Amino acid sequence: MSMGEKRTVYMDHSATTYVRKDVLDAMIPYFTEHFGNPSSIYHLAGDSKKAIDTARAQAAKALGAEPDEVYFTSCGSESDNWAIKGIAYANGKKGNHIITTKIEHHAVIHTCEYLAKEGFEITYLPVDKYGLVDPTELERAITDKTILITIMYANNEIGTIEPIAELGAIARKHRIPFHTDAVQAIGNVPIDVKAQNIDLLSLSAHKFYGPKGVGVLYIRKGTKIDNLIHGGGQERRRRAGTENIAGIVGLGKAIELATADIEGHNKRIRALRDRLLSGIMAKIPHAYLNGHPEKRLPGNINISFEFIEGESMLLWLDDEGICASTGSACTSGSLEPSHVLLATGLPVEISHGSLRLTLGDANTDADVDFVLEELPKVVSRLREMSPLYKGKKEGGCNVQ
Amino acid sequence: MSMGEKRTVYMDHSATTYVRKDVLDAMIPYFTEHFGNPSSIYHLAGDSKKAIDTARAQAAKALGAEPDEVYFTSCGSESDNWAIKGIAYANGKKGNHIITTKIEHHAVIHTCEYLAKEGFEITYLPVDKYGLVDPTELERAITDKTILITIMYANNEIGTIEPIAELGAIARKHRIPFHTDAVQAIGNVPIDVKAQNIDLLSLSAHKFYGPKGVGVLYIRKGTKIDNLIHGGGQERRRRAGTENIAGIVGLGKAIELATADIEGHNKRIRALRDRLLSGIMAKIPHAYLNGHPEKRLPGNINISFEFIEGESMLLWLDDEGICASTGSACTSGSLEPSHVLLATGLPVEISHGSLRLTLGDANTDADVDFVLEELPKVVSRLREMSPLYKGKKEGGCNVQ
Amino acid sequence: MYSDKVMDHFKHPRNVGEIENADGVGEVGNPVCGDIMNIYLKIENNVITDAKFKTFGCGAAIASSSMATELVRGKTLEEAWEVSNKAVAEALEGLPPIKMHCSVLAEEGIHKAINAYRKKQGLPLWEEKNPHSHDEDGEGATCQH
Amino acid sequence: MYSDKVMDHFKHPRNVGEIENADGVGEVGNPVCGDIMNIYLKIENNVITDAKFKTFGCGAAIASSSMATELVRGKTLEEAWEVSNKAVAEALEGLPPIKMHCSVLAEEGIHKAINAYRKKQGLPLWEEKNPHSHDEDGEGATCQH
Ligand SMILES: Cc1ncc(COP(=O)(O)O)c(C=O)c1O
Ligand SMILES: Cc1ncc(COP(=O)(O)O)c(C=O)c1O
Repeated sequence: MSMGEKRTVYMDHSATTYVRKDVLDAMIPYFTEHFGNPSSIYHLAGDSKKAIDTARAQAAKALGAEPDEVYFTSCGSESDNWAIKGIAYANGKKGNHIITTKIEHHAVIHTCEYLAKEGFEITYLPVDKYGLVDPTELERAITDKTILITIMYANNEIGTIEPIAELGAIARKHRIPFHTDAVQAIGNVPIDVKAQNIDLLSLSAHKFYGPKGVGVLYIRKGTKIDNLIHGGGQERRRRAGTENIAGIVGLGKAIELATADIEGHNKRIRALRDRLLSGIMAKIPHAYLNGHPEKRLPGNINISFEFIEGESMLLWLDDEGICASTGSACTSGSLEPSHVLLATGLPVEISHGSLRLTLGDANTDADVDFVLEELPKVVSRLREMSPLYKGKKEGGCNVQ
Repeated sequence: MSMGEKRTVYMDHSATTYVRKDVLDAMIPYFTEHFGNPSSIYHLAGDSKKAIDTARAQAAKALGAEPDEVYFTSCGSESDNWAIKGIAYANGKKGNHIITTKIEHHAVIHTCEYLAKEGFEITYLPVDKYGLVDPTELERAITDKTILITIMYANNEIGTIEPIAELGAIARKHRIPFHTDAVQAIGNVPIDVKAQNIDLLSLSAHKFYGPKGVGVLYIRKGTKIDNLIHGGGQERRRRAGTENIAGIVGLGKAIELATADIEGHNKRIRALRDRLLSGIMAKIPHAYLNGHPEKRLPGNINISFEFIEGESMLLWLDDEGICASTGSACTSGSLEPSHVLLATGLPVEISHGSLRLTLGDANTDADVDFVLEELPKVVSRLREMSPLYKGKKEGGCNVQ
Repeated sequence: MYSDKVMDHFKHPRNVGEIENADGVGEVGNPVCGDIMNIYLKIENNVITDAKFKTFGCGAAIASSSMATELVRGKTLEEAWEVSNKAVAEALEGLPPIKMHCSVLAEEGIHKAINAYRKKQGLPLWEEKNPHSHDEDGEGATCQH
Repeated sequence: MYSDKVMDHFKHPRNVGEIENADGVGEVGNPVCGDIMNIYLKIENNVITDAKFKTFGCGAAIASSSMATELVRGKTLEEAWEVSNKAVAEALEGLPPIKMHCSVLAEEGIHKAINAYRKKQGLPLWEEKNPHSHDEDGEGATCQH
């Protein structure tokens, strides 16, 4: 994607996407024209209600759900919090055990940690070196106190896609509600909440060319769950707050477009991604792919480059107009580098040198060429000034 | 305001407002162009970060707060929930008593009711016939277990403005955190959280010509509060979720415009409102003003018409293109009519016949004339078919 | 929220008014609930020759009164007794679930008016269902005090 | 997030490299923390005549190394010892709070290199502050294991 004078190559679609033009066009009338509060009874409000119904049907269709199982929220994080706390508080009498994994997004992990302080027991399932959860480990972890299993559909850092249908079947067998954070999966993986035994599912519009500030929690009919945001009767009395109509319309349109032709879309993105990945591997030594070689999101590349640190890579790439991200702690201000990379067994020092490139709809062959041109220069420039690299070459301070 | 062929007179600004054109214009670039995730380090993200900083400063200025005391949320309801549950859960060891009023918005009342089920004690302060809270009642209600006082700034139904500075001073004296739901107050009342001893304040952009789906919780520095939405490090680690940049930009712009000239704005709205109100009172007998005659929001009219029911009034008004609301239970599907009207001592049967007209920026003298023309016709049409009205005229089944 | 038929009967209610010296009057509802219906019947040779109403209530209450009076006109008392709330709602092309109680109220009003007539005639009363118990769907919200 | 000065020293780092037969070498940091600095000094007549570095780390770490080597060049050892992390950060026109530890690392690297030289010369060592204890502001995040 080109912006203004300088070339911008945006390869951070897992962080967020721009809003597609047709999605924005669909939203615009709901700011100024059809702005009525859907809780009102006049005609002006009828337009808002209809628009929300349409979006709800669009979201339901994308998930294989019923429209009245779709609840609009303000983001993926809210959906995750609602699912986890809502189930925990509503079922606290049955048990206090929650099963999740070591590689969840912070919206799940920090919510679980909060509940742990309140007396809930959390099991964090390990993953293998590719980031995959083992279904037999899940089954082993279940106790008669288990009230929730929450496992992400696809990982936001390394792109690994979990065996959700299998995990869901185990949850169903034990009659434990099964939540999946599908924020990264929408548009990339065909989802069917019924076939896959998913009881709750989180998604967020800004990951698939919809607007920021709107998400969905799918809740299977009959699931016992407390509200997170109490108040007015919106969302069938389950999520208070005047509806973000424009945002909801945007989500509906975006999810419809994103799921209209998943295979076709993936084929295109995967081709670009694979060319970029093999180009990088061919041009840059001491580079390791993180995540699973096949079971991964079509646009995701996550590579660790030895001897250098991620933030400095990003700064150089940004200087060339390339937007990317890293699992290095140095960008985040936290001490620990990516908990996901560590969970796959990657040594801390190598995880500092990780780079995530996530491709999206606007990326082109020219973008791939450009990154293949610039990235090797950046890596070798940084390695040239790295004392570790020298160590490596002379067989000295070898990190491994 | 005119829309299409048919005249539309929107007098339900307390329900929600349209987005001002200059606000929407400010938002647009953040959907498609400056869409970067502010948590990223590349330049594209810098634009987002700067935009959020600007909006935060705008909101802070409007409240007399510091920018780092402003936290963006998804709506007024979330802000209320966060304030109340966040304080309750963080201070549960100190005490379990919360003081609120009988006339709060459901976002406050239902949250308190939820906490009551979890073992918190809630005192609902009564109000006088105008809807005013008595500060001495507040002081009397305080115990050594009181951990939160939450009293709305201005009521959404009857428009009554509470003596917030006085109430805040009492809370301060007893060192109890003081939260106010100011969702209806922004742009209508000058707010200064410091002078008014407010520790937490909720607001929502769609009540002052900003977008739906974005709000603020002001939290005074040093206030002990739990998070409501856990996850990523956004909002200084207090509210997770990728920032709704366009929405936040809209909120900032809208609050700046709404608070630029509160007195001038109020003067204009109040003049329209007063003419409408006195016209209605002159033309329609058996009509009673709800709320306080002076201490009320400049655009608010809330009147009860005896012998008729609110929903049928709204339907007729809608037929004429007039958008209004009512406190009748018949619109809401709940059995109880407005808890606010009942708290002011209005008999149930009369509260069914209440009509709320809330004027806003786009209303004109012609709108007022039009409502003064149509409303009396609607009321007398419905009275003609009301068995209570006949009763009244013949001295029979007199509702009072 | 309402069907066109409901809106038509709301905006152009049939049979509004009272019947002087009505043969049967049914008064149902409660101002606290937000709806009261008075049904007036003119009855000749066991046939309802005129029906009128006065209603305090929401759009659905007014439309239900209008439709119910339309439905019973020209019917024998036996036929009119069988006009159920469902029949009223169906004739209105449906009512929102929370408004079903309005059709129940209309049915009750008719029943009350017929029994008032039978009482006056010294005829045995027909058995009315319990007020507000018609709610077989579990859908109709009823005002309970 | 970074000042122009930081970006300048990051993109055009001064004094990258090693000094063969350096008179003093300071190696600080830890790969697990995500930053390692090696500082090389050439010292003649108690004056630092050349300073170079090699750094593994973030933008601030590289810029701090660059600036620190710039600042000590031409200084006597006593003067160079007084070049604090704050001086490095100020010369860079500020560092984000979470990046202050990078300037601390640079100060430590210089100190270690000077003491390495003094040791070689048989001179008494100067007292180094505890590694990573320079954090007077409470601002600099340090990598603790
Ligand atoms: C006083 C008051 N509080 C809270 C709210 C809830 O705001 P929102 O709909 O933005 O969640 C509203 C508006 O509906 C309100 O009027
Ligand atoms: C896997 C996953 N879960 C949850 C979230 C949170 O979504 P949001 O930022 O919309 O709250 C994200 C994205 O940031 C994510 O990638």
